[in-house]
This record gives sequence, C-alpha cells and structure tokens, in this order.
Amino acid sequence: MDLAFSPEETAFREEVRAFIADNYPAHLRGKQDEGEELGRDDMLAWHKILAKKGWAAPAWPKDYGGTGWTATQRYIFSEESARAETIPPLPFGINMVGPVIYTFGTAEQKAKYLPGILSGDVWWCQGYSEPGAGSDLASLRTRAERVTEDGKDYYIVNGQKTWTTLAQHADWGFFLVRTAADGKPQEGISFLLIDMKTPGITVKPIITLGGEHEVNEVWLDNVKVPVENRIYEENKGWTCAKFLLAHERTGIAGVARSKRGIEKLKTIARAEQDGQGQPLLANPFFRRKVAELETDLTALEFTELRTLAGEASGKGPGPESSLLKVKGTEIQQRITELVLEAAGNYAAPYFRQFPEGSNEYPIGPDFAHRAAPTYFNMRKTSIYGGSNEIQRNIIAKMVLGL
Amino acid sequence: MDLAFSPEETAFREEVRAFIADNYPAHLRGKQDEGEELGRDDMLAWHKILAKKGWAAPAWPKDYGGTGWTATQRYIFSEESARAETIPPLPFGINMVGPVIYTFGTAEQKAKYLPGILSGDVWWCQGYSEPGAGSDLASLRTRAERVTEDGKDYYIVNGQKTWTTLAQHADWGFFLVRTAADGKPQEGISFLLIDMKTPGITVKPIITLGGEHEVNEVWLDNVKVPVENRIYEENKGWTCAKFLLAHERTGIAGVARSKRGIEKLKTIARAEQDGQGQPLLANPFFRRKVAELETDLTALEFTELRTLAGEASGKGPGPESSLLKVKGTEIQQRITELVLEAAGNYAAPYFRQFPEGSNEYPIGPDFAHRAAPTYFNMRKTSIYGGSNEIQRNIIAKMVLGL
Amino acid sequence: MDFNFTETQSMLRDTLRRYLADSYDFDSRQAMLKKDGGRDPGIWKALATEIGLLGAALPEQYGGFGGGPVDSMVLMEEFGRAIAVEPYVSTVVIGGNALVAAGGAHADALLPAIISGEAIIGAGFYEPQGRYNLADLRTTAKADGSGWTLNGHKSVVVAAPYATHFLVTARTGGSQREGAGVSLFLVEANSKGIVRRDYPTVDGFMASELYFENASVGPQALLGAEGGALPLVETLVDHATMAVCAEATGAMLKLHELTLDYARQRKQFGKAIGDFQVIQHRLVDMFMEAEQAKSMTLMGTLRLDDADRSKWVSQAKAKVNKGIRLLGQAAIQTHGGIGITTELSAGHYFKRLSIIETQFGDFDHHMARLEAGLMAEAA
Amino acid sequence: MDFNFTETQSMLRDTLRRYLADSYDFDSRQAMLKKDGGRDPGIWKALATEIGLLGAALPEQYGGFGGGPVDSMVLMEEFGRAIAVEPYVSTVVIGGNALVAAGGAHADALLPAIISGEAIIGAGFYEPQGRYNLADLRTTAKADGSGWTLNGHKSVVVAAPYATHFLVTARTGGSQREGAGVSLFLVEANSKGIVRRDYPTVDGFMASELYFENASVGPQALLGAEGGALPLVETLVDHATMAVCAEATGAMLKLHELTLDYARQRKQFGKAIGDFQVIQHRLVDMFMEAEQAKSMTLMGTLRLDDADRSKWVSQAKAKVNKGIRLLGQAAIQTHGGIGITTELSAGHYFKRLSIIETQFGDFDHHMARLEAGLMAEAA
Repeated sequence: MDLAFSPEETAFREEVRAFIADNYPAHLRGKQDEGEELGRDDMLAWHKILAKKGWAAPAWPKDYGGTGWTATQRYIFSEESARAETIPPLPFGINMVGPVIYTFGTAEQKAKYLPGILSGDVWWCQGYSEPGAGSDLASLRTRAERVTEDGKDYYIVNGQKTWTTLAQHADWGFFLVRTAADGKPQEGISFLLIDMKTPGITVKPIITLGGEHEVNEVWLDNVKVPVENRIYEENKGWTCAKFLLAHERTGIAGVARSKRGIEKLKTIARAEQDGQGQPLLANPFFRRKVAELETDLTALEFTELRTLAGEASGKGPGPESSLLKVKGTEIQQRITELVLEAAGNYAAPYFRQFPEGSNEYPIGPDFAHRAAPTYFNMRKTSIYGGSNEIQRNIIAKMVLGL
Repeated sequence: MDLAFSPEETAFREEVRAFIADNYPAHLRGKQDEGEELGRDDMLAWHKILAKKGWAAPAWPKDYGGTGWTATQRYIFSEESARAETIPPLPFGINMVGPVIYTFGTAEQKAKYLPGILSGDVWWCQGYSEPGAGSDLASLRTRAERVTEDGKDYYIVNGQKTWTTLAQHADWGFFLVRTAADGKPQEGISFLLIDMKTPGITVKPIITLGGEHEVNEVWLDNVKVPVENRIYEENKGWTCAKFLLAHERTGIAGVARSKRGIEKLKTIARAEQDGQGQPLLANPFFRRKVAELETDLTALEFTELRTLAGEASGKGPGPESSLLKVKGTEIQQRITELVLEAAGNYAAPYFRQFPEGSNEYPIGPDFAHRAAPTYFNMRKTSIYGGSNEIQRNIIAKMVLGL
Repeated sequence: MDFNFTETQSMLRDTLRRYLADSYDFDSRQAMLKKDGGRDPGIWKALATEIGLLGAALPEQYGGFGGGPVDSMVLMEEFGRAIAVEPYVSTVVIGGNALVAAGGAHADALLPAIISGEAIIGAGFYEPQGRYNLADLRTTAKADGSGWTLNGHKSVVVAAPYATHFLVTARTGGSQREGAGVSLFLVEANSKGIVRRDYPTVDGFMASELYFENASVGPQALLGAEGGALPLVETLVDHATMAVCAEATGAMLKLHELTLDYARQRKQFGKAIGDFQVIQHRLVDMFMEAEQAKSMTLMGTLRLDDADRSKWVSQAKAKVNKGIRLLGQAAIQTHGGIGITTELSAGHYFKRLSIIETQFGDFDHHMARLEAGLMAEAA
Repeated sequence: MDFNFTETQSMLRDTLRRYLADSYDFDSRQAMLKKDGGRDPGIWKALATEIGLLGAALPEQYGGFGGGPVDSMVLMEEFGRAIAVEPYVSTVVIGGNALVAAGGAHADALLPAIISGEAIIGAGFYEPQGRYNLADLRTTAKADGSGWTLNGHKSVVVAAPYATHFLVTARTGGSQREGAGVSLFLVEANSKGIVRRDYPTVDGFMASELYFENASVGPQALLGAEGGALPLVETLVDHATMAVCAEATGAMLKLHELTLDYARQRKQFGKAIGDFQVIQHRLVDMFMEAEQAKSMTLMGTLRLDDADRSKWVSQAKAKVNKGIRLLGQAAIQTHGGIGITTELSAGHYFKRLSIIETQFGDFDHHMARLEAGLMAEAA
C-alpha cells in the first residue's frame, strides 16, 4: 500500500499541468472568472483542444481513441483538470452514448459516430426521462413503430421526453423508446440515435428555479428514424440503458470538482466578514462546517480510490458506485448551502445574466448573485441520474441482498 | 393568548412547591443525590405521600380519586415535580391500567382495583410485549382458554411475555392474551388482570447493556385466572390496548423531566474542563449542542402546550401525540449523549452498584459512572411504547392520510 | 395561560385567507411579478381599505384595532401560505412599531397613512460589511445646523423601490460595531441625496441598495434619542423576526400540503409515491418541522415583551430556519425534477423559505445570540 | 499509488480471523470476561507464539516481521470484528513504537519481550482534569539524584491491571498545558509508590487509575529527551488513534452484518423487517458509514508519516466517530428491545464502539485539532 505517486506518475502530472497552462483558452478563462454565461462554442472549445491532443476520452479503450491511461493517471488528469477549472467535455457524448456505441454498436455505427463524439464536433443529448416516468425509467411511453418505406425500414417515433439537458444545442440525441408493449416494462425498449434536425422534433425550454434555461422538453411527432440508427437488438435497449446508468454513476462523485468548490468556498469565507470583526472562515461555526465538509470529501475520495483500485483489479463499476453518487451529490449540495450562507443578506438580489455590452454589475460581493440560483439548481443532483432514493434501493437490493 | 399564570395559578404553584419541600422524604433525596440504587419501598414512598394528599392521579376524573385540576394546573404540578426531582408514581398503575379500569371496567372492578392503585399499595406490571411480537403487538400468541371448574369460569393462560418492567416487584399484572384465533389479529384479544402470585408464573430477569435488572421475561404456565378478572368484553381487549397506548404517549414527551436533565447537564458542563483551560460549557461547540437541545425542548414544550390546549377545548389525545413521543424521546436520548461526551475518558469505567455498607466510590467525577449505562439504557425510549418508526407510521396514516 | 385566539383574530385570519385565495392564487401571483415594478399596488390598497387589516396590530388612537404581535402573526401566516410579496413586515411591523414607540408628530401623521395604505416603509438596518450585526454600521449622520447629513450604503432594503419613507440606522457617534452611537432616522424616500439601485429578489420581492450621498434631512428625521437607538432597533428587528417566522410557518404548512398532494397523485413503479414508506416518513418529518415552527412562532411572539425576549426570539428563528432547510429540501426532493422548475408553486415556496432563512439573521447568528445568555449563566 | 495488501498482510488477516472465529466467538468472549481478572491470558500468549503476529508491525532487528501501521490496521480490524479485549494498542502500537523510537537498551530488552507476549504495556497519557489534551499534565517527575520521583494521577489506563510496564507522561518543567516540559517515562508496573485502582470497563476491558505517590524510578526510566517528549507522544497517540479506527471499522462492518441478518429473520406485521423500505434505507446508510470508516482508516494509516499527519488522523477519527454514532444507534434501533440486552452480541459491539468514540479524543477534539490547520490557511 502506498499513496505516493511513482516518478512516472509525477512526471505525468507535470505534463498535464503544463499542457493545461499552455493551452487553455484565455477568453474562456476570462468568461469563467467573470461568471459570464457560456455559449455553445465556449462549451466545446476545450474539448476540441483535448481531442487534438488525444485526451478527450481518458476512459475509452485505446482502440476507439481512448488514452490507455492507468486508473492513477485518470485520477491525476481529473484532479488537474478540476484544479485548473477546465470545462470538461460534455458528458452526453464522451461518458454516455460513446461507451454504449463502442460496447453494443456495429462496426458501421462505431465508424460513423465515434469520431464526431471524440472530436467534439457533434453535440449529443439524452432522451431518457419522460413526464410520467421519473425514477421509474422503465415505464416510459414514447413509442416507435416499425414501417417500411421505399424498401427501407424506419421507426416512426411519437412521444415526449423531458429534463433533456442542453438539447437546445444538440445535433444528435440518444433515445429510449418502446418498441413492444407486452411483457415486463423493461422488455420492449429500444435504444435509438436520432438526428435532432429530423422533422417532427420540437425542443421547448424548461426554466428552472434559478432562472436558467438548461433543460428542455423534447416532443417527438411522427419522427422518422432509419432502423440502422438502433444500437443493439430491438427490444433489448434496457441492457444499454443499465450499462449507461452504471457508467454515469462512476464520474458522478465529482471529487476533484468538489475539492475546487471547497477551495472557492474558503476563498469566499476569507473575504466575507462574520459581522463580529473577523473573517467568516475564522468564525468557529462556519469553520467547522467547512472542516466537516472537507472531511466528508476525503471520505468520498478514498472510497472512490478504493472502488477504482477494485475496478483496476478486474471488478467492473458495481452497485457500490451508488454510494459515490449519493455522497458525492450530498457534498456538492452542501457546498452550495454554505456559499448561500456566506452570501448573507446578499443571497436575495436576483441578477439576470450580463447582457451583451452592458455595464451592469451584480449586487453585493461577486460570488453572491450566483449563490441562491446555484443552491436551487443543485437540488437536481440528488434527483437526476437515478434519484438518491433509487440509489439506496439499488444498494439495498444489489449489495445488501434485501 | 397569554402565557402568564393567573394569580390562582401562581398560588397553586407556590402550594405545590411548598408541599414538595415540606414532605419529600429526606432519605430518598439523599439516595438520589448519591446515585444509589432505589429499592421497592423507595420507589413507592412519594406515591404514598401524594396519595394521602389526594394528588397521586392528577389526570384521573375526580370521581375516581383524581384532582379535578385544569390542564394548566397539571402542567404546573408536573413542572414542579420535575424541578424538585421527585420520584413519580409508577406509571403502570396510575397512567396505564387505572384509566383502562375506570373507562372499561365494571363497578365491581373499579371498587376492587382503583383504591390500591391510587394508594400505591399494589404494584402493577404490564404484560403486553412478547418475544415474537415487538412493534407488531397484535400478533401476540399468549393464549387463554376458558374452562369451568367447580361451577366457576376461569381462563387458563399459557405463553411468554417480555420487556416486563419491574415485574420482579409486581403484585398484579395486566395482560393481553389471545382468546380467539380466527379473524384479524386485533380481534380475539382479551385484557386480563392477573395476580402475580398465581401458581405457574415465573419472572426471569433480563440484564440490559448498562448492567441493570429493570426488565423481565414473564412465563405463564397454565395460570388460572378467574373470568371476572377480564376487563371489557372477551375478544375486545384491543380496544383497551389502543386506549392505553394513546394514554401512554401523552406523558411520554417528558418535557419537565428533560428540562431538569438539561439543567443537570449544564451543571456538569460547568464543572468539567474542556482541556483547554475553560469549562466545557464555555467551549463553543459543546455550548452550541446544549443550546440546540434547549431550543428543541422549547419547541417540544410549546407543541405539547398547543396539544393540551386542543385537548382542553374538547379534542382527545389524538395521533398528534405521536409527535410528542418521537421528539420527546429524541431529546431524552440526546441528553444522555451529551452527558456521555462530558464524561470523556471517564465514560469507560464500569462501576457496579454501591454495595450495602461498602466504602467504594465510583471512578472519576460523580456523574460519570452513570453516563454510559444511561446512554445505553435510554436507547430503549425510541423502541418501547410503540417504536418511533411505528409512531411515524401512525402519523402518516392517521394525520396525513397516507 | 390561555392559547385561544380572540374573535377578531379568527376573523382576520378567515378574511385574509379568503381574499388571498381569490386574488393571490399562484397564477395571479406569477403574472403580478412580471408587471412593471414587479407588483400590483392595488393589492396593498385593497388590504388597507377593502379588507381593512393593516391597522389590526396597531393602537386604536391612530385608527388601528388595538391588536398586537399575535394579530400580525395571524396575518403573516396567511401571507406565507400565499407567498405574498406585500410590504407588511417593513411597513407595519417595523415602521408601525417604530412610530408607536416614537409617538409625537411623526406618529400622528404617518400611522394613519400606514393604516390607509398610503405610506409604505422600507427598513435599512443592514450594511454590506456587517452581515447580521445591527451595530456594524459605517453609515454616518452628521448634524449640519439645519438637520442631518447622511452618508453610507444600506443593503437589500425590501420594498424600497416603491416605499414612501425609509427607516434607517446611522452612526452619530461611537466606532464600528459599538452599541452606543447608533441613531434611527425616518426619511422621505424622495429626499435629495438618496440614490437607489432597484432590483427584484430571487423570491419575488422588490428591493434596493440605498446610497446616501450627502443626503440632507431635517432635524425631525431623528427618531428617538441620538446615539441610543440600538435597543429600539433590536426590538423592532425581533418583532420583524417573529413576523417572518409566522410567514415561514404558513409557507411551510402550505408547502407540506402541496407535497402531500403531489405524493398522493404522482405514480412511480405502479403506485403512488406516497405509498413508499421512505416518502411517508419524510412527509412525517416535514409535518413535525412545520408543527414545531408553528409552536416556536407562537412561543416567540407571546414572549416579545419578556425581559429575556432575545433568547426566545433567537430560539424561534433558529428552529424555524432548521425546519425550513429540512422541509424545503425534502419538498423539492419529493417533487423530483418538476420541483426545480418554475412551473409548479412548490419551487417558489422553496425559494421564499430559503431567503427567509437569511432574513434578520441566519441559524448561526441566532444561536450565537442565545448562547451569549447561556454563557452568562455559566459565569 | 498502490492499494494492494502484501501477501504477508493478507495472510495475517486470514490467520487472525480464523483464530478468533475459533477461540473468540461471542460465548467464549462472554465467559472470558467473567473470569478472575476479566480475561484469558492464554489468548495473548497464543497470539504471540502460536499465531506469532505480535511482531508483524515491528522491525526485524528486534524479531518482528518488519511491517508497519498497515499491518496493525489489518490486525486491528480483525480484533474489532471479534470485539476482542486484547492489549494490542497499548502494548504494540504505543509501547512498540515508543521503544523503536527510543532505541538503545530499552528497545533491545523489551521489544523481543513484547513480540513473545511476555511484556504488556499500559499507556498513561491522560489525566482527570485534562480531557483529551495530552499536554494538560499535573503529574510531575523530579530528578532526585538517583533517578526520578513521580507524583500524580493517570486516568483510565487500559490493560494496567495486568501490564508489566507503564508508559506515562509527566512534567519535568513548564506549566500545565504547556507544550514544553513534557517527559516520557517507562516504568515497571511493580515499582514502589505506584498504587493502582483496578476496574473493568463497560466495554469489557480491564483498566486502572494509576496513582504515583513519590514513586522512585531509576534514571533509565526517562525515554527520549527530558522535557521534549510531546511530539513523540502525539505521534504515538496518532498511531493508536488509527489503530482504534481500524478496530472500529471491523466492529462496524460486523455489527452491520449482524443487523442485516437480524433484519432478514425478524418478522413483524407478516414480513421480515428488512422488507420495509425505511429499514432498508437505514441499513444502506449504515453500510455507507462502515465503508467510509474503512476508507478513512486506510487514508489516515497511509498518511501517518506525512508532515500534515495530524490533520488526516483527526479527519479520520472525526468521521469514524460520527459513523459510530449513526451506525451503532441504528443497529440497536433495528434490533429493537433485544438490542439493549446483554443476550445478543449486537449490544456488546455497540458498547465497544461507543467507548471507542471517547478513546484518543472525541469528535469535537479532533475537529478542533484539524480546524487549527484550517485557521492557519485563513491567516
């Protein structure tokens, strides 16, 4: 047992750190520091740079454009990226649909879709949730009927998806649809890739509590999808869905980003006064909350490291990853609570996004105008990706055998 | 709305305070202060004095020997009793079987049993729980078969009861037994009064984690009970049981006793050092725990007062009393946690009871040798009287309609 | 002891509840917030005249009903149930009580105007550097011969964009955070030298940053004794604290009802989510927090005249704040994704409750305040 | 980074687990505690000779296997699973490490005796007035020409009733709570002037109050530099802290298993209580605490040689303590009444875990220690 990095690992860390320092776009850094809203190109810029370097998909197999890194190298890369607050590649391509395609797709499908995912040229979105089916994903009702037109096979898709993150920018989407109505709800589901420009698709914004347009409803009205866009067998899409959910949970602990979040919280708490003549971070009670949060994060970090070590020794990402999701999201939410507390009276002012060219500035200290919206918005983390109640059900059933 | 006591109420408080000061037995006070084990007579002494004064059963109707006090007077009496740390009358007679007898009993039964309960001459115990039936009380299996001998009707009772508090001292017990096996489990239960000297009854001690002998198993082997010892109708004992449980919950908030408990905790925390040169109560974190506990107790107290006001205006003790049970026991347990923390290293030494005439003295500060046993023992409060999970089920069903 | 409401109080509750149910339902409220100025001034006017309840808690000599904090508690609980964005706390609770305490010409002129809905007051007691410390003031007032010249910055003054008057603290002596030297001023909103930056708040109110830039006000602007206003300001804020506790109670009770309804209707895995035991127990925990908030609100309100008032008010706000955190988050979690959108009212209750947590002091502030008393006992 | 156990470590774990399963099952343990002296000395002897594991974490030059804290962690987790009452922490972790640090004649003589099971050490670092502060000492040692004279009172010295030696701190200078002036002494248990009051502890160990009444010890009793022992004592206690964290991890994992088994078997309302969702989620929360305790134990143990060791050790103990509270109470609650009796082993795990909470510092102590570092960052 040894926590220390080997000389090779230390060298790798230096390489990553230098690459980020030399290549991270200055205009992006500026916008992030100012808390400005990021556009489509902003969100893709770093992904594209990483892709050129061959680092866009650390966890993918080398054959498909992955890095071939060890678990420790991936850990180092994620730590350094968080430390420098780089904008990570969007998860929908790299972490979600990509692994499904290289695991379950045909040779043609791999050749067609993987390059665009890797390069960041194609923006993907996820069509899983439905208004009636939240945590009970398998009860989805969007249906796909098979037709033949001009000798070619299609699915005609009708239904409604919701909580579709950033669908307003998406080129393609991966959808779970019902292709058979008999049997258990998990049977009869298929996994379709759909071009978002196909006629019949309407994307409608959902505005969340902080005023953000981040999620959408996606309406599908007689959308015609070629059968070859289906991944894996018809009616076996649940296999892909489960695989994807387990993959999604792995990264969801968010240790490195939460570390960075706590650093920022501490910076805030050093600057803000507690009203008794000392910085908030010197106030015993606020300090204790920060210290407890750091402690919880250490526990999460080492639980993740133990999980990764288990995976390295051959175990796949198992139901234990549900623990990482639950504790990881609790910590992410707790950070936003403490930032909200730090804002004090300045939690209240509502500041709409910086208009282009406006001289308006937010009310109160710089961080404060994002405190409440972020606190509200981050309540989502214990709901999405399988709510934390569902994660506990999974552990009860799969780990504890109840 | 007014929190202030009226002149009459203030006078009553003075009367109660003076009566306790003048009449509480000095030898009892001495034993309590020293933390000595109390014997059977000790536990009854104050009850008997109260009985002579006519104050043994504040909540009983005046016709049966109650006081006729208003809710505020009862509140004052309970506050003053807690303040002076008097040993309350045992609950089994006054709070439990007594109300069942005057509510459901025949005139003969009332005449036979109530005087002994009021005077404190008869020690009662409760035969409810069974090894197989914890919170699921209705699944009890102790059976009573009806026989006729010499022209007289009897029940022959066989089975096992458990968690029977202080049964080692009891003269009489009230038991739930199964008199019919068909139908729902709640049907077919009868409520029997049994003389504990009847042949076939064996009381076996259960030793709890703190080393105490407080609870027992009671084995019933062909115990012959005259049919006239049954309260209410045969097979309708569940009605008495539910009535008793609701009554039991009312007093269970224990506000006045917890107030006294917090006072003692504060006395301890003023005397103990925090290791940094100040009393533990001056340590910000310990102090905050005490302050939060006091705050929680205020919330409980005013919730109880609101409930009592509701009862005074005609509503009986409803399922809302489950809230009082849950929060009351949480506070009682929390007090023991903080006393345990205050003991520090001296939580560990195990000190057996003062032997008669011994010169041995406990290890560490006076309070410390009871800290861990009390912490362990008080875990029972969220289990007995309908576990806190059951109380939440009751609120969900009866109050929220789920 | 007596826990009964007076007939007037019961009537007030019923009248206001009926009015708000008619005129302040969720859709009307959301439409109102989108109007110019972020509110419908007609509502306040109606509360004053049609319903006539702005005087409920104020003395009869000024045209009120002669009620007190319990009356305000009753009204605020109803405002909370409707997440109303009306300026009752700053105008009636703070402004009204300040004027009653001051008496004299100010009171004679302004209290009737408050009761009739014509005067609206914004209270500027907090400053950017001071967090929740009412004595941490950099705003100064200097006697200038013809009155006072004020300089400084007051943060997040609710209702300021449409207020007719501001009630603000300023130092006429002493050093930052010193108890002595704090004075209280009542100034007209359109006084020269007062600059406002107006904005909406995340919970639907309108507020301003107030900048005093050599603002000249007359000698009568000083309310109470020069340099000795802190005890009065603390009293006013304690009254306001109990008022927002009552508002929180109403909002918590309503949010609990909304969540209960949702849990009964929303189906997952073939049954209502309210059939899952974990959800049931969570709804029970929410219920217990709402009930305890109600108890603490009653307790603190009834003890506003006690010598150890500050201990009880701080216990109440601390407990209510903790309850808000638990109940609010549980409500959103139970609603799932839809709870985070602006579509259902649940999210808006959550937003208002979360901001109440910060108003007039957060959990840590109030715990520290009541622990000061505990320490005194310890000494 | 490498998270694999060595082959020796895996073997150690298996061997000890097998031995304890055979010789230390619950009934045997309970019978053992009732014996004279409250233990079975043969077990310790067997661990030393038959199993030969007392030297696992000690250097080869003294007859050990050359392992370190990870080896002790592996063993302590197994001791925890069996709630064994063996004196490994004070003898091997504290005593062994102290002697290795001191080197010289003491080490040459005593380390082999520790490994062979003949020497047993009791560590007296705490005093009645000092809570968890290792520098809060009233015990004094005065040079008396022929050695040292000790006076003072050491509290709750575990294993003292049957120890061959005591390792104790005493002031040779400085004032109460001062860092400088703390010295460390290794004295034979039967030295004149040492008075013991022996007693069992609530969790099944034997311990003593140690009173030094003009106890005269030779000059060689001083271990390390006069007046400069505090850093070493802190190191020893940090090692011991991680050892009891490992013990807690083992006990938590086992108590969770016991509770899970009970929940599967115990029926209420016609089904196993493990079928109720609230019980299921509670068992999941217990699982998460046990797993995190294991992670923190690993983390703290691997960082025992780091410069910021104290921060990580305190994080570990604080988190483990919190986990104990949650898991222990949940285990008893799930067991119901039977959990509070001495009949099932669950209650005994709860007792041991609750006392571990207090050993080498409670939650508040460790949080304060790590916050000191956070403050330094803030300055």
